[in-house]
Amino acid sequence: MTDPVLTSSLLYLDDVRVSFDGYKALRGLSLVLAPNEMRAIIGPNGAGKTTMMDVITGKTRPDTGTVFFGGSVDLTKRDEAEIANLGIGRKFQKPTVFENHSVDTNVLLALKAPRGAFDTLFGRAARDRRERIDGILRRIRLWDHRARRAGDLSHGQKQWLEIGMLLAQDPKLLLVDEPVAGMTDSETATTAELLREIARDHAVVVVEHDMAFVRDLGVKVTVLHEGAVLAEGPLDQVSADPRVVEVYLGR
Amino acid sequence: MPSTRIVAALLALLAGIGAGLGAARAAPVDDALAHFAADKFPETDVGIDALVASGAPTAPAVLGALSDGRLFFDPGSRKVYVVDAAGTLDDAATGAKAADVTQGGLKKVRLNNAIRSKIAAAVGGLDLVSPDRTKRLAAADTAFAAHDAKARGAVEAALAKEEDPAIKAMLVQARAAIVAASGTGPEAERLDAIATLKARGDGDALNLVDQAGAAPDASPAVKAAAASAAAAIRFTLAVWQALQNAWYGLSLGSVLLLAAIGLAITFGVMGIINMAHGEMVMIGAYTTYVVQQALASSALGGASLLVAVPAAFLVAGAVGIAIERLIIRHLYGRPLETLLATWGVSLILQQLVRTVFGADNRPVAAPAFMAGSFHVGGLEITAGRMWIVVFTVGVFAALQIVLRATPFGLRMRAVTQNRRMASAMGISTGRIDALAFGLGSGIAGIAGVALSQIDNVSPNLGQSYIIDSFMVVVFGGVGNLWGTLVAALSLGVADKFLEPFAGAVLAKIAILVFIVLFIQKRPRGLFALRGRAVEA
Amino acid sequence: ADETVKVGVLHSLSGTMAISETTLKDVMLMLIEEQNRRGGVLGRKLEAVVVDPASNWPLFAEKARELISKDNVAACFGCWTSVSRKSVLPVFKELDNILFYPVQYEGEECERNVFYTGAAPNQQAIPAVDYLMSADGGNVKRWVLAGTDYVYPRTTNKILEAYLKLKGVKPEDIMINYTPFGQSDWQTIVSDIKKFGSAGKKTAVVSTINGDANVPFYKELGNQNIKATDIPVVAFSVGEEELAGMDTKPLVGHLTAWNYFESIDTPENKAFIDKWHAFTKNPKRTTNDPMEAHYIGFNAWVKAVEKAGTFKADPVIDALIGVSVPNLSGGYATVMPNHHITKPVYIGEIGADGQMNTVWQTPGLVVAQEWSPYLEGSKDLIGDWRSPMSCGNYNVKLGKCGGAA
Amino acid sequence: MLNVDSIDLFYGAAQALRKVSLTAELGRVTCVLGRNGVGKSSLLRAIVGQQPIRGGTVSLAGEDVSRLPTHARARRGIGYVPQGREIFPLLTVKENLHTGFAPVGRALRHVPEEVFDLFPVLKTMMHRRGGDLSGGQQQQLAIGRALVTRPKLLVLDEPTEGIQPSVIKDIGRAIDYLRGRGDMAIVLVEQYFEFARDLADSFAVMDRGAVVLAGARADMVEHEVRAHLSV
Amino acid sequence: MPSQRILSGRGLVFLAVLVAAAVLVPVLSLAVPPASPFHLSAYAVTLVGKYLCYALLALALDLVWGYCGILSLGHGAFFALGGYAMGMYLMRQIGARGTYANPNLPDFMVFLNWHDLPVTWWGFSSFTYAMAMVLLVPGLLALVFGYFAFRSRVTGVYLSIITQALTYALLLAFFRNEMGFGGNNGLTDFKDILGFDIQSAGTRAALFSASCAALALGYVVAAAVTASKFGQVLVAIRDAESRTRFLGYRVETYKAAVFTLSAMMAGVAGALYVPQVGIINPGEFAPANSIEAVIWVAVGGRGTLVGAALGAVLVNWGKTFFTGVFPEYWLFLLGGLFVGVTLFLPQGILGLVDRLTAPRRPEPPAERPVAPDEQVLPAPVAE
Ligand SMILES: Nc1ncnc2c1ncn2[C@@H]1O[C@H](COP(=O)(O)OP(=O)(O)OP(=O)(O)O)[C@@H](O)[C@H]1O
Ligand SMILES: Nc1ncnc2c1ncn2[C@@H]1O[C@H](COP(=O)(O)OP(=O)(O)OP(=O)(O)O)[C@@H](O)[C@H]1O
Ligand SMILES: NC(N)=O
Ligand SMILES: [Mg+2]
Ligand SMILES: [Mg+2]
Repeated sequence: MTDPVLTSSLLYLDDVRVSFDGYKALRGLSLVLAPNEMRAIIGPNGAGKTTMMDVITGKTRPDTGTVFFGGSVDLTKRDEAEIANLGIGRKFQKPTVFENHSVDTNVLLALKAPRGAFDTLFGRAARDRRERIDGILRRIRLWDHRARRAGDLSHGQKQWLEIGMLLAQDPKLLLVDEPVAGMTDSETATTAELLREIARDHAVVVVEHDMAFVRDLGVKVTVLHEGAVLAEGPLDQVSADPRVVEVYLGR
Repeated sequence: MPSTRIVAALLALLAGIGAGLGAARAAPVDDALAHFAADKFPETDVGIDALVASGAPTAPAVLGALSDGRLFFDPGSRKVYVVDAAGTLDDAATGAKAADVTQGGLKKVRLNNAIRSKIAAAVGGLDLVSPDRTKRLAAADTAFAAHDAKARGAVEAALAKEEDPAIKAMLVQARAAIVAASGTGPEAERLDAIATLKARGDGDALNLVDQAGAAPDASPAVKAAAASAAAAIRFTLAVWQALQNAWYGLSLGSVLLLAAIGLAITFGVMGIINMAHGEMVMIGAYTTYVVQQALASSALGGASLLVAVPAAFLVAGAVGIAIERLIIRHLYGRPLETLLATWGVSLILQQLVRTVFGADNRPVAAPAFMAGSFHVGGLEITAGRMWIVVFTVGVFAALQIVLRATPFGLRMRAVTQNRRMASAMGISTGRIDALAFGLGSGIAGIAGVALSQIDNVSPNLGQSYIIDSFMVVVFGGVGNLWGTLVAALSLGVADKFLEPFAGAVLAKIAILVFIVLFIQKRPRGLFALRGRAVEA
Repeated sequence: ADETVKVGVLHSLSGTMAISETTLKDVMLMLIEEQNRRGGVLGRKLEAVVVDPASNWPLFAEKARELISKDNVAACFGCWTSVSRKSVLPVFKELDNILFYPVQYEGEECERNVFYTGAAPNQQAIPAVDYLMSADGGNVKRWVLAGTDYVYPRTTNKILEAYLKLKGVKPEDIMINYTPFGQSDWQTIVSDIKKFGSAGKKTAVVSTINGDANVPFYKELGNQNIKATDIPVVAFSVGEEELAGMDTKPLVGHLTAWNYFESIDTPENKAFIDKWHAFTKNPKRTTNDPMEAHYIGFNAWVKAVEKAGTFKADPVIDALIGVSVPNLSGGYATVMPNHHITKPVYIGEIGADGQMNTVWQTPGLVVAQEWSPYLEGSKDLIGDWRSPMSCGNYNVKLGKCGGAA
Repeated sequence: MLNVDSIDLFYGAAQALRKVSLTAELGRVTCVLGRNGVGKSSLLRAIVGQQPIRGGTVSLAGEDVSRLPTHARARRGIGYVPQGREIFPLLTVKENLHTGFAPVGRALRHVPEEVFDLFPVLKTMMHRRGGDLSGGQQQQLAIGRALVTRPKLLVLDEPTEGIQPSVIKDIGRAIDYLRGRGDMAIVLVEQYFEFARDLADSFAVMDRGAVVLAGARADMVEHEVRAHLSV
Repeated sequence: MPSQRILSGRGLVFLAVLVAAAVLVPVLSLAVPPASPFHLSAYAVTLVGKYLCYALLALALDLVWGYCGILSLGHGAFFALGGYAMGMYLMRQIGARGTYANPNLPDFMVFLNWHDLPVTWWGFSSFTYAMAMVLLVPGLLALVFGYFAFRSRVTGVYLSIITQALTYALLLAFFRNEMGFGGNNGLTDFKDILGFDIQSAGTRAALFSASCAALALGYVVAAAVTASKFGQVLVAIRDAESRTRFLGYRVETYKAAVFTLSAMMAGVAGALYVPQVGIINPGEFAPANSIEAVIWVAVGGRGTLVGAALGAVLVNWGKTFFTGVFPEYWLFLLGGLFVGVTLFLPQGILGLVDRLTAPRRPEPPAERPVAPDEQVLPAPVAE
């Protein structure tokens, strides 16, 4: 690994291709993310944004291409649990929580702690754990709902819970798929602030269609289209790109 | 059938071809018949010889009656009578009507397999020159199988007269068989026989060739010819055997498919762990029985199986709909509890059938078109199995059409994938559920019609198929009808290729182990649906 | 009036064995009802206690215990499969009660608390083979021993194999095949039999195939055109009851070996059949061999109770030995010291009407060999429950009784 | 067209709707706004019949449909685009659209052209399984599917969620077009204030299971509404 | 919330009942004279002892099914294997007291003309060895089988069906005399255990108490496991397996661990069952037995542990009662019971108890959300 780009990057995707029964979802996607960088990803529906996250988190194996984490770890050779333990956390586009667990148990399960069967069977609860959980619950405004079954939450509340779980995981790299879908404008602003704060010492990849939110984030934007990068740069620059307007923003 | 045979034999007798039979015409028939009245097998045996030797015109009729169990005797007077097809009594000696005798006081002349074989041989010799083509062919075949040296004269005489090429070929083979089996005769004749048998190329031919080669005075040339012929036949046989196994596998597979196909709907598509599936099959089988009983004496008797198909579909389907409306309906969204409830239903249905019909098996007769077997080259195909294969293909195709090409099929799939949303699309989920469960049950009922032909019609019928059915549906990939098809056929074929050397029990164990291992490789079955749509 | 005396009926009414065993429950009810009409036993009425062990072997043991210790039955009539008998055996020994076991079995057992009213191998299997080897039976030279994969067929075939070899049959002329319970696809096996039988020597099949698997087996024989004149099949587990559930046309001429046929023409049998039809209100219900065994066992028990003057198990067990009661084929069945009974052996041909026509029978009664002389482990054993020996497995070589604790 | 009158709705013992009333008229768009978890989706579920109500009535064109099952309401002309899309995952796009044939007469059993005009991407994906589509594509399919039933009342639950900006504009235009046709009443639940404001003829803001603010478009004062939407 | 108390009030009641039974039953059966109405017959003691073994099996099953969503349709196999290990020990105890008086071979081997004890039987004269096998054989089988299956991500019905295939294959294998485990007849006619007459009232009472103890211990272990964070991960796996993976939990390890634990519990249940019923044979491997065990759990209340045990006892008691009292109609009653429970007691008997004891609790939602493992048809889940 002598490639300087590779070794200095936190996440390195090169020429990743994925196809499903002949349908090409990713066609040579390349992306480099520096440590502690926040990146916004936009692009038309079906561009391959979620698929990209699937590739990074081990859910989907690319047909070809390289995916490296932290400069040397080949993610295509690892499974989901290993990748998660490397420090990659994810919020799913459709909120996915443990429906039969209470809200706070959901957070507890996500909390950074040893994941081994032995650890969870015999491990002792750390003293500060309760506080961490409570802090997160307040932050995502589900404190009042902490004892409820997660399955009974409304759609938006589940979105928040997922964000809370991601915070609890405290990963090195956060992959956030459409965090503000279904949120009100003020919630959206709060979320942007939250992500900016996290980005101070974490790397973050955010996928969103809400341009106001992306603008709030104030970071470099990558535009995907048909499984490859179409444009990259500050939001103002890419939104001025006529190709981006044509396929994505519309007139 | 017997009567035509007798006519043929009679004609042969009258033509005086029965190899010396004519000369002894004056011998006392009564003496011969008296042996039959002794009620002892050795006596009967003697009687047959005596009767044939007597050359009596009634002999064929008497022998026919004997082999059909229609020959009676009066223990007192020791007179022997033939009961003809119409049930009237004829005096066996004269063939005249015996008006003054009634069957009540008579005893049947008993038979055993040795006697049956003897009669067959006696009557068969006569059939070699029957004017009836099929009869001659059968007789030639019998002569081949018996390869009795004593019959050589008759075979050669028939060969001289025969014009039909097929029968002629068969007679040539019969003569070859006699030569090969006897292990005597000139070398050229023996070599000729070996060549004929090699061309025939079946298991019987192999035995005979081996016998020819092993004859004590066989020349080196004969030995070599026999050895090479045997090798050639063995190869042919091995090829046919493989094909035969494939056919057995296919036919077992189609039974598995038929049993599983209804489950592919109630379980595969609807997601109900339907433990009562086997009982729907059983209900279909009992429907077949009832239909057959009801039609036994009517004009439709012969077609009862054809009537049973729709009847079984309706009966099992109706039971299915009733179960769905009364029980399953309350369990959507709780699929595992369907296991519990349908298990209960299965117990109830089994006991219900046991209470109504009794615990023992019910007889279901095979219609004529499903009886017996025929050969295709070295393959033996039994008619019943063949029709089941055909039937299965038909049911499968019909179901595919219903599911893929009708609004009902689409709605059914929509309902089972997302009940609430389907309802919001204006689909009456209750009706679709009931009909779908009814369809699955109805098809299980149809399977019961076919299974009544090869298995016990008993309250336990369903139990013996339920595990295999689940295995097939899951192995093929839940929710995929083609998967069910391929799974059933491949499990059937695999089983039948393993069975000859592993035995039935080990073959079955091997198949189960194979399924366990296979699922490790493909955790969602053979034809797993893939992609985001099915991710869990 | 005195209290009634209870008699246990321990036959499966559900599950796989219900097919065979339900009838035996019915016949017991008939026999008990009839006995009561005659005034009962020792002046007391009998009462049948029917339970359903549901073809579940441990449940047999539980139900046996229930009958004996909860219902206080004086004796039990029950079981069909050997495993069910093995399962209840410890219970009968522990609680010292009597079991009448009415089905042909593999032998190799001789217990004080059990009376074996079915056939031992030498009362069914061996004579059947003898018949087939005879000129009458077709001078069979080649043998297929086909059975369901469990202990009765396996042991019986072991005995037969030893016996055949003793008679000079070469190992290559014996083919042994086992199939699972409920085997329904017989295509391969039947075609193998056909092939085995086409080697030029007269071949017969000795079938120890169990209940359910028989229907598809015979159907396949018919389909593949194997006629009884070509390769006869002699079966030990196919009776009138099983045949009633089959289309018998393709089976005509195949053989069965039993100690009783419904077709046997004796006044006793006729009376029995009439009673049976009246009791079941079904003029078509068939009778079969295990039913006769219960008939004999029950009458022997009644007689022994009367002889002992008590219903207590121990005296009745002792009294049973030597008791002779009529069987249904015009002779007598005697309870021997080995707790088995004497039996005539019949070979019958299956007729189109589902009845057996006797083609051969043993000249006299056959005494059971509970310990097979053809098996190494048992050839030195005898059972005799008379005192002073009082032992089910006396080793004549060692001069002592095995297993006594 | 639609008249929701003072309904109550419970999940177990928890009350999700309190005396909620709402009306929607042909050719007009009624917007429902509110923060997460205030009961917007519950209200729509009550309208389409997926969740039973305790009190009050739901009537459609004057007929009380409160006790009718969901499919019967669909036959009376309610088309529903649920939150979370609820695509039939194993049916193809085409089959998903065809499920909308159930409540319409034989003559109408074809997919109206406007569906493909609005969402051309569907045309290229006709034979792919609905569950394989991307989130936004599924959302488009869900709307198209509802239109196949030729609804008189179209109920949309956050239809812009996860949709790219250009298509949001298309959806806005589509709703505008449908309104313009005048044969359809539209109820739209939306978080996205601008989008709602641009489309609404009338609006209702919900909080904690009750309608706290309602009126015509003219009464829709941004800061008042936003006050209810912020945390 | 996390780290709940291990024993709920209900659990304590359950344990108390078991302890009381373990003490009282021996007293009532041994010290109270048979004439007394309080006397317990050997029949009753053994019968209830058998139910307790079933209860332990149900408990083991509930642990994997109720908490981790592994619907095993082959748990009877582990039960039977434990039973065989015990049966083999008991057979060896017979020694030369068998029918053929052969000191080296069990009877069934003698009459099949075997000469040497198969390797599989070595060591079974030792009680310790046999007890180790009771745990190891089912445990090892479950570990190997489970590890491979879970690693390959076999889930839902696919897993259920291969567990069924497993027990079915074992059934057929054990039927074969060649296997050397007594074929269809299995192992029976035991004489004594640890030197005590297996049929004596004292031994019976002791076995009963041992069953109580095993059930109690099994319950405490299962309750501790489910109350730990491990238990919460299990539930998470049950409800959203792939989501759990994305949080970094090695799902296959968790599943294999709990499956193995459960199999060992089932093995112990089988080992205690055999001396009480007096026979072990391949019938115990019958798939229907395993399905029935699932049904006990469902009847009692899935995911409640106590309910599973209760369900096992109740259904089996019903079976005993019905087969004795209504031999011709008991299947109607039992079948009706199963249907009735599903329709009217959706959370099982314990659900009913909950409803009756806590009437003010909110009603359960009409349609319980379907956990993904229950989804026979794979459900679409997030991108
Ligand atoms: N498992 C799969 N099987 C088949 N097609 C798939 C699969 N996963 C993704 N696709 C296809 O790949 C393309 C990219 O999907 P993806 O979900 O990555 O898009 P996206 O950029 O996240 O879109 P959106 O903004 O709508 O969420 C889509 O056309 C989708 O249908
Ligand atoms: N199935 C359910 N069982 C129990 N409670 C539920 C259920 N669905 C929703 N709730 C609760 O009812 C309340 C209203 O939920 P609803 O889904 O209607 O909110 P919403 O306004 O649509 O929110 P969002 O903007 O997040 O979609 C919430 O508190 C939610 O937690
Ligand atoms: N003893 C028998 N037939 O199993
Ligand atoms: Mg996406
Ligand atoms: Mg909502």
